[in-house]
Amino acid sequence: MFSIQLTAKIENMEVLVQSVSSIAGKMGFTAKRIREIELAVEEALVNIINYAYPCGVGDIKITCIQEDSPRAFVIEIEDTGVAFDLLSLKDPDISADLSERQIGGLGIFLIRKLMNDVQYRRKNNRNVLTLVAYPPNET
Amino acid sequence: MFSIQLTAKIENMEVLVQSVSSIAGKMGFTAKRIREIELAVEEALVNIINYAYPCGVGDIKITCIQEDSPRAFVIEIEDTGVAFDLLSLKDPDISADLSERQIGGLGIFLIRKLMNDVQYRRKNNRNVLTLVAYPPNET
Amino acid sequence: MEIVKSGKENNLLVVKVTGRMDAVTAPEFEKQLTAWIDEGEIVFVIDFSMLEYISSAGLRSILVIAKKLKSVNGKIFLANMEESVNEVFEISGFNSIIPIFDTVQAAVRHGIAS
Amino acid sequence: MEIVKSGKENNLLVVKVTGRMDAVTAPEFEKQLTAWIDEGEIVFVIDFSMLEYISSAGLRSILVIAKKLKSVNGKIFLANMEESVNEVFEISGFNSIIPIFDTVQAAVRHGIAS
Ligand SMILES: Nc1ncnc2c1ncn2[C@@H]1O[C@H](COP(=O)(O)OP(=O)(O)O)[C@@H](O)[C@H]1O
Ligand SMILES: Nc1ncnc2c1ncn2[C@@H]1O[C@H](COP(=O)(O)OP(=O)(O)O)[C@@H](O)[C@H]1O
Repeated sequence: MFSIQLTAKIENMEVLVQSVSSIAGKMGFTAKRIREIELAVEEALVNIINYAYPCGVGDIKITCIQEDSPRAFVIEIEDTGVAFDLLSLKDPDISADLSERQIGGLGIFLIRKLMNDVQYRRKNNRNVLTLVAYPPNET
Repeated sequence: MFSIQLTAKIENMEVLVQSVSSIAGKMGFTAKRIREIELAVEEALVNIINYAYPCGVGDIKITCIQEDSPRAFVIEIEDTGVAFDLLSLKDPDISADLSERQIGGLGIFLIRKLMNDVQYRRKNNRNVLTLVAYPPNET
Repeated sequence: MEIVKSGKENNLLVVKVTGRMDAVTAPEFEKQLTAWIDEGEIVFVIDFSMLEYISSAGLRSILVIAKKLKSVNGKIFLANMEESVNEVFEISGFNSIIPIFDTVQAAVRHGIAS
Repeated sequence: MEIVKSGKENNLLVVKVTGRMDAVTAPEFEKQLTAWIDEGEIVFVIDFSMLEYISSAGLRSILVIAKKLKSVNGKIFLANMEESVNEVFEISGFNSIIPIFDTVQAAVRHGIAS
């Protein structure tokens, strides 16, 4: 298990994302899959930075857990900002044409499409977002 | 046209709702339909009071418009709080049983079910929610 | 809103709610019912004959209480709703997760038998 | 991120974007393209051969620009994306709202003909 906590500022994003991807590297994910995990984590972090703390600053805490049976890479992203359940949002209509296509909503959509599983819970005034990726089978 | 603007506080709710329903009364809605309109407006106002101004206070502005051809009662509810498009939310799963049933999301669901039409737009830093009810045919 | 104990049959508590269950008052309902649950009451019949109005905040409180009761093997039954209140229960699908009866008597009979 | 004019054919402007289009840099893209549109450019080929990374913020800016161009009867074509960038376009359905070409040449040919 690995855990890191930093102020929710754009300057801290790279450190946070890099810490996740270095652990993903150890779990045997392909370079492509690591890029996808990075993108999903970045989208979640950007949202916390942009929306979770409208009245000031707060922290982001990331915990990475390597689970066995079934093998899973679990990333927990926590904040103490406004309650927000990303699973309550509709998917954007990706078949809409240019003039009908709505702006926004793609960050959460990418998270859901790129991760194998996404969960949300509210726990003592904290938002806990859980992103799960299944590593390739060991042979 | 009628317009009223007040601080987004629970104490002002009754005045705001009453002003809408007194106009609805003049448009020939039944008592039942007026109660439904009141409920939808109240849900929208509670959300603005609870969520739109996390860092302080702001205003709610309500404009009622009586349209002809087709006859429509149009209620515009504006705030200058955080951007929020209620149409981006999934409907709650109303067939879930007690243990699976999620808490929350019913306010917006009621608004959508009770009104004949619901629109949202963002206009110069303001959220503009438009609720439409069709009055009974005049005979 | 007013919440009063209006009767007790065996282990079943009848509670009468008067007025409005809205964003302001629903938390009181939740708090009072939670207090009674903490005192050991686990079967409730809620008499809604005098409930004039319910909003999503009222539904939310009822759901919270129903879930709490389920976790202690308790039960909640609703009775005697006005038509406008009943409409809100129907739209939100609450009529299929919480048993609703036409009269307090029917709810009590059912509550004691169950 | 770096955005440079890398060519002009007839009324078509070729723009090369290098680096990352993310929450920090995408607004620059939007601002620069908007400035060029305001100067009267309305047909763009964006050379993404050196684009390493795109996030939803990048997609958002591209959509804003594409809508802006549509409103002035302009056009935007994308060319030469890396596989990882292309994947993001596919997932989000952007490949069906904005024409994407394998090479800048193909995009330019198409842009001039259209
Ligand atoms: N952590 C958060 N806290 C509060 N609101 C959020 C959060 N993340 C996202 N949102 C809301 O969800 C919407 C959709 O987010 P997203 O899919 O990332 O797209 P975008 O940010 O481009 O609109 C945002 O516009 C915002 O209103
Ligand atoms: N005006 C608003 N501004 C920001 N967020 C809002 C607003 N209205 C609603 N929300 C968000 O949408 C969610 C669903 O609202 P609603 O359906 O009224 O149910 P509830 O308030 O019981 O959760 C809220 O929990 C809140 O996160």
